[in-house]
Amino acid sequence: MDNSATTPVRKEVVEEMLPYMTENFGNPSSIYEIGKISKHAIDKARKKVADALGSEENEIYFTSGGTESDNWAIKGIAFANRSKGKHIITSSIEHHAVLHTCAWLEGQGFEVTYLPVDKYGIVSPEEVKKAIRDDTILISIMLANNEIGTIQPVEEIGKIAKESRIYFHTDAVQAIGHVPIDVNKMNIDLLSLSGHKFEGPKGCGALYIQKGTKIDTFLHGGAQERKRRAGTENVPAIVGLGKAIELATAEIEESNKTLLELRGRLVKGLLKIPKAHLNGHPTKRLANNVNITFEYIEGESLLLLLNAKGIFASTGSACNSFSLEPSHVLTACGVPHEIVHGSLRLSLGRMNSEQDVDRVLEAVPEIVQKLRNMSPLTPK
Amino acid sequence: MDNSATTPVRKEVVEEMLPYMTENFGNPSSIYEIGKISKHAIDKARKKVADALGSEENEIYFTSGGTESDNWAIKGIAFANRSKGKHIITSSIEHHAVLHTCAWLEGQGFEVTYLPVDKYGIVSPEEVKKAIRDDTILISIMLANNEIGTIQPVEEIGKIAKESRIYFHTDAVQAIGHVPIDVNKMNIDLLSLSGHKFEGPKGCGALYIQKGTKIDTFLHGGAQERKRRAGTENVPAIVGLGKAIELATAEIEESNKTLLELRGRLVKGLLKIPKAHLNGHPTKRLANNVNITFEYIEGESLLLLLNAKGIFASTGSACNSFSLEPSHVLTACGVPHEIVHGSLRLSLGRMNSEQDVDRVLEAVPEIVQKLRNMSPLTPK
Amino acid sequence: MDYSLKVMDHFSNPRNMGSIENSDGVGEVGNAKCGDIMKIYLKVENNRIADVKFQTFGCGAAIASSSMATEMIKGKTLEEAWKLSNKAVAEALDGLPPIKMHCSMLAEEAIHEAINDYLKKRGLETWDE
Amino acid sequence: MDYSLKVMDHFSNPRNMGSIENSDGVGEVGNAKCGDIMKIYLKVENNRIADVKFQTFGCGAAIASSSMATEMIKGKTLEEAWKLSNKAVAEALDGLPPIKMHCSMLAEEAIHEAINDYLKKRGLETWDE
Ligand SMILES: Cc1ncc(COP(=O)(O)O)c(C=O)c1O
Ligand SMILES: Cc1ncc(COP(=O)(O)O)c(C=O)c1O
Ligand code: FES
Ligand code: FES
Repeated sequence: MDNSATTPVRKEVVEEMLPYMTENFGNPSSIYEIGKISKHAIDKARKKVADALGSEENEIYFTSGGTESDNWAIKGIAFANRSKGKHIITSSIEHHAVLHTCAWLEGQGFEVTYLPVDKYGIVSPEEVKKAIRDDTILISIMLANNEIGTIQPVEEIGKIAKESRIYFHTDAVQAIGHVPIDVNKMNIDLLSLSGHKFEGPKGCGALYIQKGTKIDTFLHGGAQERKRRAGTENVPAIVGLGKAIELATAEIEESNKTLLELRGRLVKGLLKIPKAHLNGHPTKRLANNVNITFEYIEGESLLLLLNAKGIFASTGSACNSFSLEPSHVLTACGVPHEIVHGSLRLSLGRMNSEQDVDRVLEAVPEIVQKLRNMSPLTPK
Repeated sequence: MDNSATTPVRKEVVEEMLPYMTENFGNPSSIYEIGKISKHAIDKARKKVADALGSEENEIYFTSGGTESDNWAIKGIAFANRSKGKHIITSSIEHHAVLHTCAWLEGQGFEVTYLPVDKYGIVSPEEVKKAIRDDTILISIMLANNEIGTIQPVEEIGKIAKESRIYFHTDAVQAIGHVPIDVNKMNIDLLSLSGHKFEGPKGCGALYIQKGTKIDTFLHGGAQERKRRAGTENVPAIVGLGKAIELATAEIEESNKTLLELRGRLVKGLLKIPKAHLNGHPTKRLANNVNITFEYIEGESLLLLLNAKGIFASTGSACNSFSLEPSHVLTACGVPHEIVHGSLRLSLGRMNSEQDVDRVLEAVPEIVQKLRNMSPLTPK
Repeated sequence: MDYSLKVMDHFSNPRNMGSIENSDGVGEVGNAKCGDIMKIYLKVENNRIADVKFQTFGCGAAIASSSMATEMIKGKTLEEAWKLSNKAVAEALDGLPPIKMHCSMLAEEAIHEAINDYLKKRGLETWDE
Repeated sequence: MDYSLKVMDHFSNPRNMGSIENSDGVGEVGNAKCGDIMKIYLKVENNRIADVKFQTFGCGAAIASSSMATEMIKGKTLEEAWKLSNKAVAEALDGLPPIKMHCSMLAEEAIHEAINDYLKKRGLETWDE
């Protein structure tokens, strides 16, 4: 139940990809037949991504993943519009691909405002408005958060950005296949997505760039992607991403219905455990996301014990991160330090059933009890 | 015969990759079993790349391809060493991934010297030495050229860089599997490679960064690749790249022997056509590279007619490029404009046989004759 | 390049390829963009193009444009031939990739040059674009 | 995390887990790096550790270290127990991932605290690191 980290590649997707790994191996920039087959395959995939976002095909650029899309969007806008201004607005609960990029830009002379969020992890459009300066060139607010699943009022923020003629980027990596998207209606100028989050391949993502946007190239080199993103196209992965987004988008409604039921059952069951709290917003959240804190225990040990029972999850505990810092997202939501430690994220996928949920509901209370018995923090 | 553009993924490589697309799909940064399998697979691949370069494992970073590796190496060194200096030395026949990156950096206040080459496309180490300034921070000279196959005196240039305490980067994208590499012996600090040029997967490459090198992160985000290159690891592709470089390196000697014979036959046959000239160096060149100019004709039409006979090649003609500029490599070698137009690159691969060569030798003279009949430049 | 079947046909089997001895007008133009060259030979009878040949050093699109353009002006009056636009040539070829539109310009320009060469040889005033 | 089998064993089946009523010494320390907490309870008889229990709020490595460290000092003299280093605990666990070495420090420090607590209660001078 860790589908927000990565998903397996869907069988239908692998099947579409395979021929492009061996037979149809041409370089799409080549003149000849084999290259043409690759080029058509890429164009088809581009159309599918465009359809999923309500954009035009020539506004879609393939990248190596969500991280590159975020880096490109933010650095590309920053460097291209430096003469206009040096101020960027983002939120304190963005993915590190956004936050670390902004931090690096601060080292290059840019200034960044990291907006706070309320206890549900929601960015207030009012705060966005207030943060705008004369030299603001970019607002980057994610569509849905990867830890607590909170869905931001992106349409409103987009409107504010538009009115102030500031570029608006949204990291939609977690949203694809869960939240219906229309870049025009939502006033989005740039949008990042990543294939492996919706049963597509790893190492492939896309950036939507609205026509007319002033943005620097990020990967310089050959003339691929209409001269804006160099590098020999990863044809099989692009084909796979196209197929995956097509399937994921077509199934949003149906899948959300199932997921919401499973999520409801899961949350209800887990909240029966005493001293358990739901993180994030009760309703404005991804249908597949559950994030719960159990007081007095630490997340890594919880994960390990779940793992032993074949249940995969994730946590915001400091102990489970390379930096030994607790989740910046939960911290930003005002969750106290000790309590962040005991957070558990379960993210449901298409493959999960009611039985899976019940297995979790059986395992977690036992494990929580075991760890609480071990903890010096547990009240007698 | 266009193996320098891209190669099909080798069967053994696809077989190694497949399980990581479906069953072993874990996110290698995860704590749990499935993630561990991915992590071990990546470590194994990293070892294979390190072995192929004579480096240590923790000096290898996986990227999305040769373009990203080149961009990272050059921008990463430039930004991290800006306080030391702003001057970069490269050559005029580098791949666009290097040249366009340098051009962008010029826009950011850096200064770049583009060294000339001799008529064989060779950079003189003397010229490198002369170009060094007090504020030079990076020398980037490719190991082997993608158009004319010329192999540079990288070891000597590396030595000069080392003596002057300047970082030395080499684009080895075309060299892997053809030229034996030892980064220590060759005094290389940074080296770029790309999987799909040696029968590995597209969308995956690597950058070797010598321990202790001061370089900025290029893709900011998660803590992957020891916090230096963010983005969910493209596990199947990394596994495939590892396998492919292992095979390619093991077979260098044998493969070069076969290729040299085929190349000899091809060059000899093609030079029988009147007014045909070999571009690049007669011996200091990749064993798989043939680049020949036929006076009075234009390359795109040559390619199209070859294509109709099932022969795939490439050309330096302006008409076949998106920019309508003729090959910067051939131009830098002093080949006159009209003659650049008539260039033909054939790059041999493991799959090519003597029969393939003979098929080319039968087709080309006829086609050249046909086009010469059509050309107003052909002398009566 | 995404060439239409018609382009490929005219490119592979070019019509009117070659030169005319004792032609009545010759036009040779170079392409500013890519450096390619086209030469058109005219045989004129009664103000009509009785015969036309071309020589081209250029890409597939340039060769196909030469072939198509010569077909299109054969038998036409000089005035009609003058009016042939590169767009009409491209359309007759079922379109050209955007980056290859300039190649069809070669044909239009070479025809204009050839007609003016004919007019000049006759001592007539040349025409303007 | 790449935990050894021994870590996983001690983590899944921790030895000496719990508290001691009327203990002779208690040490509680927090980890500066990650904020985790460990508490050690000692029962001392004739300068020897007759019994020891732990409570830990921390990661797998912290729990396994607590379990292993308490096993290692049980029955030892206070001087011997004082000398137990976090490195020895980690080694006894067949190693810890580098980023997890600090977790074993919790055990060393909690034991020191508990011993000093015992000494203090006895009116003795406490020991220094
Ligand atoms: C010499 C050289 N460098 C860099 C590249 C870029 O590699 P990729 O297209 O895999 O990003 C190529 C291939 O196109 C190349 O030949
Ligand atoms: C919200 C968000 N943004 C960006 C990323 C980065 O995507 P990738 O790892 O595919 O580069 C992720 C996933 O890790 C994510 O969840
Ligand atoms: S106790 Fe926190 S990381 Fe081990
Ligand atoms: S004639 Fe040169 S591009 Fe067509």
